[in-house]
Amino acid sequence: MRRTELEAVLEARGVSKRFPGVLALDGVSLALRPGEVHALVGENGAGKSTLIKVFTGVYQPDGGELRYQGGPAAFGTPLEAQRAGISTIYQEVNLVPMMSVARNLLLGREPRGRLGVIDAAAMYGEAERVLSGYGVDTDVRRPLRTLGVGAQQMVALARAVSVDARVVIMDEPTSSLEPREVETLFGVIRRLRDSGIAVMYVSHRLDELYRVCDQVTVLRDGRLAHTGPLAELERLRLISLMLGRDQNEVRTEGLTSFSREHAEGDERGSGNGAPVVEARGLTRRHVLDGVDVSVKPGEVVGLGGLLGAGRTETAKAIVGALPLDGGQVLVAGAPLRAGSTSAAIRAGVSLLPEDRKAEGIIPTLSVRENIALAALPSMGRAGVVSEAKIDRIVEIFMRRLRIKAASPHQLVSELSGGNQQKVLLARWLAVRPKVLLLDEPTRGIDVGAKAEVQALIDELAREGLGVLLISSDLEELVEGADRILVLREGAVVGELSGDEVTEERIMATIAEQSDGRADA
Amino acid sequence: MNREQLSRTLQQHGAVMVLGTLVIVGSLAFDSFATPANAASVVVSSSFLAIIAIGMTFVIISGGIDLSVGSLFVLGGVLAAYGSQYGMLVALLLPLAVCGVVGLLQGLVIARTGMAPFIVTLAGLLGVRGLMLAISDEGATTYLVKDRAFAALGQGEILGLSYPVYITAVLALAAMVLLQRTGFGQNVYAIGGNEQAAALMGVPVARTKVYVYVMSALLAGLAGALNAARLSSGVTILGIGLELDAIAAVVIGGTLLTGGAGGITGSVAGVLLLGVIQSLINQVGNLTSAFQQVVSGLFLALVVVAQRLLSKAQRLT
Amino acid sequence: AKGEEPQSAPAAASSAGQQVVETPSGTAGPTCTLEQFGGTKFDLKTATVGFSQSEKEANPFRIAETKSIKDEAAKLGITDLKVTNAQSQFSKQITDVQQLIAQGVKLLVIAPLNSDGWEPVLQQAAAKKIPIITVDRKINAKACSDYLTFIGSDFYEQGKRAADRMIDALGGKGKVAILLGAPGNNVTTERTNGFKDRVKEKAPEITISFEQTGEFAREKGQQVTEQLIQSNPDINGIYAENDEMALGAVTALKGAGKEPGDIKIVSVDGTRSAVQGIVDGWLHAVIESNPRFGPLAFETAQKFLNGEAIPDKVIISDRDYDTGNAKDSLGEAY
Amino acid sequence: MAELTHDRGGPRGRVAVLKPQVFAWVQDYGVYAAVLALLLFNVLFTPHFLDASNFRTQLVQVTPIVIVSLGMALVIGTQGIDLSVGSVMALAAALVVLYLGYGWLPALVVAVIGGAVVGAAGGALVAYVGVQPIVATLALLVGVRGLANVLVPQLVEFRNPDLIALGSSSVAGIPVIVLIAAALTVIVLFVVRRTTFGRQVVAIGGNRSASELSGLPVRRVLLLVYVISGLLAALAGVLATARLQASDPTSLGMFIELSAITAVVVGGTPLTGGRIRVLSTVMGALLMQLLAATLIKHNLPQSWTQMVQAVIILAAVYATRKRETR
Ligand SMILES: Nc1ncnc2c1ncn2[C@@H]1O[C@H](COP(=O)(O)OP(=O)(O)OP(=O)(O)O)[C@@H](O)[C@H]1O
Ligand SMILES: Nc1ncnc2c1ncn2[C@@H]1O[C@H](COP(=O)(O)OP(=O)(O)OP(=O)(O)O)[C@@H](O)[C@H]1O
Ligand SMILES: [Mg+2]
Ligand SMILES: [Mg+2]
Repeated sequence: MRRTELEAVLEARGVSKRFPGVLALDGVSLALRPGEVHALVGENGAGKSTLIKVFTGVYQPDGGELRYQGGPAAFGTPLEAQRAGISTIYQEVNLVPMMSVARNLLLGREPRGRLGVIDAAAMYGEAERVLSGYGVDTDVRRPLRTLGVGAQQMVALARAVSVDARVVIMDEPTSSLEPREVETLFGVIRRLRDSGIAVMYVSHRLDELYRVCDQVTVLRDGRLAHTGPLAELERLRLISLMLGRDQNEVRTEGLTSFSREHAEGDERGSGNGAPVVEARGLTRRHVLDGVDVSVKPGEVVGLGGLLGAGRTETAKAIVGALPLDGGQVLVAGAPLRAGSTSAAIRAGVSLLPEDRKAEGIIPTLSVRENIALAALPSMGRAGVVSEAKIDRIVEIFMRRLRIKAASPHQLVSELSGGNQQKVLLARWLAVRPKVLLLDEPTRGIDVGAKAEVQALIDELAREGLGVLLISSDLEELVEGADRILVLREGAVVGELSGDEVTEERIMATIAEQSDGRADA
Repeated sequence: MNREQLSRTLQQHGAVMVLGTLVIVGSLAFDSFATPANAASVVVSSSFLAIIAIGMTFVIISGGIDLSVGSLFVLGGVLAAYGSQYGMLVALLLPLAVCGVVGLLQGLVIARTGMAPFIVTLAGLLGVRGLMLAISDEGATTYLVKDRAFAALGQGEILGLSYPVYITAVLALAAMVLLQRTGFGQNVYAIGGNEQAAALMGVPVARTKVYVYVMSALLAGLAGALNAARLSSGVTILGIGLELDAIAAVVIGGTLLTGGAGGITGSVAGVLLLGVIQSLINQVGNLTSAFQQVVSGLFLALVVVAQRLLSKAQRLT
Repeated sequence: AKGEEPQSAPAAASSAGQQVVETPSGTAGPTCTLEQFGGTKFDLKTATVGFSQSEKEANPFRIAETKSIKDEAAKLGITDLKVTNAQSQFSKQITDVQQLIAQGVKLLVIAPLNSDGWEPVLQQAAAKKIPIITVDRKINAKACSDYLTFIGSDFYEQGKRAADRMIDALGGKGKVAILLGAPGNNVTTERTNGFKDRVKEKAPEITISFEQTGEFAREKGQQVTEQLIQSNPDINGIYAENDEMALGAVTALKGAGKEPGDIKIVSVDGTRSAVQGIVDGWLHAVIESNPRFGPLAFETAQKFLNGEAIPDKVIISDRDYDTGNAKDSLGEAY
Repeated sequence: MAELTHDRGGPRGRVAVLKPQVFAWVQDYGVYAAVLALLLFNVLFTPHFLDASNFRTQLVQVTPIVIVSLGMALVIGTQGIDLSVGSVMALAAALVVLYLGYGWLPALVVAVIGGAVVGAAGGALVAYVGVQPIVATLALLVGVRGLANVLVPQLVEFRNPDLIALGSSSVAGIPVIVLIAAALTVIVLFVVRRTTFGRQVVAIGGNRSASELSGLPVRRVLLLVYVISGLLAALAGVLATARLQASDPTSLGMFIELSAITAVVVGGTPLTGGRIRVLSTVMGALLMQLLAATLIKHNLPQSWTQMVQAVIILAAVYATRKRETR
């Protein structure tokens, strides 16, 4: 029996959802069958997350019908959906940062001891056992927030999958995972599929889709653009469906982002000139161990390494957002005042943070205010801002980065994740930095936007901007960076440049260094 | 790792440590401070605030705040004294029922409309005091507790400590278990830590909030009733500013006002801290009322800063 | 700092404004002796004595009251006087007194914030046989067993006397507004009831058309009066339950362009500013409530320790001020 | 807007589009509507309400609350709260009479500096030590009132004609203190809308760590916000003192922090920070003032007054609430 003939376990029929100013979903239908892995793709803001939230009772649809296990369904709250057997990992890591790892993992189904009271010892044991199955080895008593984003994502994953579920929905689960963790995840997904569970999978990483998914649904501007078996759809066609553009157009524009010639380094200033920023011996107990980094004008330096290797910490240390035990940062030869982000920004060093929600956007402000935020001091005179100047900057960057918003005055929290990321990029470009530290700049960004962002990085580098690029996407790192530093446990364990910059070499450097312990 | 655990304990028990220091300093400085009688008076008079602080701890951990407790405290006392003419049971149940309903209303409004707890319970503070004035003839009528059994609940003693102290201890223990070892407690932490995430993780957010406010109101009413039993009357001028004392105690105890972290031990220590500060000021004996206020303000600031520095020490590892 | 030059007011003579007992002691009502009380004699000079004040020493009444107690103790050579202040929080006052007991006081002088709710304190004091003298407000309990005696004014009586003055001023008819004290306070209740009962009894043609709380504070009295005269321009008299509110009312009347005497104001307390208000013509009369309890309290205590019989309540005779005597009495007002 | 003009879905469709807009309108301008409703009620049922003197009374009485609320709105915009404002008013009242011998202007300057110092103390505790605003300012609430009472232990009447004139004179029929409050409102409005500082305040309230990473001088801004709140509260204290013609540190400004917070919240500024609505805050203060006046004028007993206030606060905030939780 072919899968498609099985009756759908979860189904949307002509579902619509309107937000003030946007029709986020417009008559979308989608059927999810037991034992299939169903990809849901589309550009940023296409409505993927919205559709998922409609399925799981976060939003109520304005029109259309939901069906679950053959009957009509309407979940008033996520709890109802979860009780009914729909388990979800949402796009933004949605756990409780201050609670311990174990309590997050087992919230709602903690092991009980006598008198129905939670058995703490059993809970910690259970949590350790479950998490080690996902390759997370950590003290489960510590607050979740002390873990890196990737580890948090694995906890969320473990939490969702370990519930008895008929449907598992994953909204961009891999965006913050390392290759090794992605493998673990795929193993889990295959296990789920084989036991007859329906999996819905959202990702902007197309390779992944082809590796695990059977079916695909493409959304474009809130409408259904295509649905069918994935294998029958070649990559280029898929992309053109997502972007709503002609295949040929897509082909000529190309998918990759970084123009090849820079990798050879003839146009960029790699190798010559004095470093614009130079960090020496950055040290912080338990986190960084004497990291040296330098970036020259027009150079893109990549930082590679596994989860928790200290890449984010390195970047934060350079802009003074992390108190240090030792080390020094020099900009154009002059030492930066320690611990002052504003001094770093004034000197021309800016960081695009990894955690968009917690450290990036100001949710209560509009797109416009968010873009202008860092550049405010230069946007007026005597502390009075010039609205006209702001308008001009905002205009330029909204156009240049193709930020999709109803208007500059829309709240940034209402934008899709990808567009929020572009807003942040715009904020940093507006201060005209000499060096830009990008921590996972393309996480959660659709192919189109990703290409745009990458092209932009490229262009900026060519104009003489120094870039420190942190990315878990090895392909991006390899194509984007002129030189790559590999970190492990807070120390630089290798440097690759020129021809050495390949995915294999990075993997090898990480592996060769950690071999001794990785398998122990 | 060891260091980390040590400093984590330090932070969690910062209030306990400051309390210990203060008691030692007090005993060295004043002869009549560390006497059993004085200790008993501090403990007994703190017990009513402690009961309120327990409820407040739940509310604050859940990310909310409850300003109505002072008014509920006085309402509970007036109702208990009024009810005591019909016997012990009514004296206890009447305040609990009325305060419970107030808590339920506040909880429902907060949970269902998403209005800020601060403002909803501020309205509660006003409304409940109005209600209390309405049933006591604008505060002119003080009902007396006639029922001996009920009065004994507030006045009876074991080992020199009156019953309310033991009741408080039992409530504190129960609250600790509830907070640390039950699903409800976990839900309270979860919605305080990240309400959206908690909702997505399947925590019944609205219901948990309602419970929390009902609990806080019930405990405030209970404290009021016990106090009425102790005073043998439903005094109508009580409880003004009590909510701030309770909040201060909870926050000094290490519970974050932003929600998501904290505990009962700290709150109880915070209440005792306030009591000890007051007692120390009384020991000095001849400060003018204005100076007393300056000193307690300074003390409060010092304690909060000390507590804060202890908790910062943990962050650094 | 440099403030304004102080107003030239006649300095109070040291013996001026002493309290006078109304009912000559020992005639009416039950009495109490050391033997009946069950206590033992001690020397007042060397004993620890506790005084529990209810409100901050921030208004003339409380300042004068605390000062009088402290001064008299110093005069008598009582070295160990412990003073606490409940800052208007009743629970704190209970704790304060308990802690005074814990500190081993032999005699307690209490200015209670509230009449009810003293059960725990009375029990502890009774167990240790500590005599309690309550001043200015009563405690609702049994004299001689729960506490020794009460020294103070009769607030109900004050209300009645204020009513008499108001009736005089208005000639028995008109519209009167009351500025109430803090809600829930015995003083408020009794001064209100005394006033209303008397008006009902003697001048049924006076209507009380407005009563709002001014919380015993000047600013509140001013604000309420501003609202009042704006929406009730036909009001003839204002009864303020303390001087502060009356003075606030005066400021409001001035601001509204009224002349002295347009609206008759009667108030209770007898502070110097209020008496000056009479001199200036803004206030009609002030009923005194004398706060100088020190001499009478310690005298009573000494008599008690000497074995004399003490009456269950010592009501002091309060005077009143009006246009006739205000100017001359300014020095005696507190 | 665009949808309205393009709507061809007949009446039902129009209603569906209109409804959210009505909600949005109520959210933004609910306070104004409530003030209007209350005015209407009074015009109909309160004698002598339309007299000019009545409006003057209401405006004069609301002035201190408005001024304090302006500072409070800034503080709340940073996700903070300032409980010390009432005590700062008392301190200002004390300082102003202590220094009145030098003339009213120097005395006013000293008082306002005193307020700024208290604000700086609170701001330093919040910004540099990291104490939670509610407790930091609670300690000040207790201590500063005590300090005010130490300085001036009892109510002091003064005769300085200039200071009295400040409290009671009018220009073109409008009381001077009302003009001052109006001017301050305009200034704060300008600061919030048009200055870098104003933007930084809301940004910090919206997301503190993002603001830090964006190079904002977070601590300095926080400190300054509390200083401004202290300054404004002190100024309110001086004006209230001038009006009372006496310095009363014991009871001046008691519980005004709650009135100010209520005004801010009723005006639609969320306690979670990240947003400041200046004019609505003033409206919120006016609403509460009108409400209190209405209840007094109709001679309701205290019990009723408090219960009605509770209901009105709830109703007003319900109308202006944002549909998000927290
Ligand atoms: N709460 C909201 N209020 C208003 N508009 C919203 C809201 N949530 C989403 N939208 C809008 O709905 C559209 C769909 O957003 P959605 O988050 O579903 O996109 P997505 O496909 O998940 O994008 P991404 O790949 O970037 O995550 C976007 O235009 C977004 O701006
Ligand atoms: N398994 C773990 N055990 C202990 N600490 C961990 C672990 N995982 C992450 N951390 C924490 O993460 C910090 C380093 O993470 P950081 O975010 O700098 O790494 P990263 O290389 O940027 O990884 P990511 O891919 O998550 O961005 C460490 O200091 C440590 O506190
Ligand atoms: Mg999405
Ligand atoms: Mg990282």
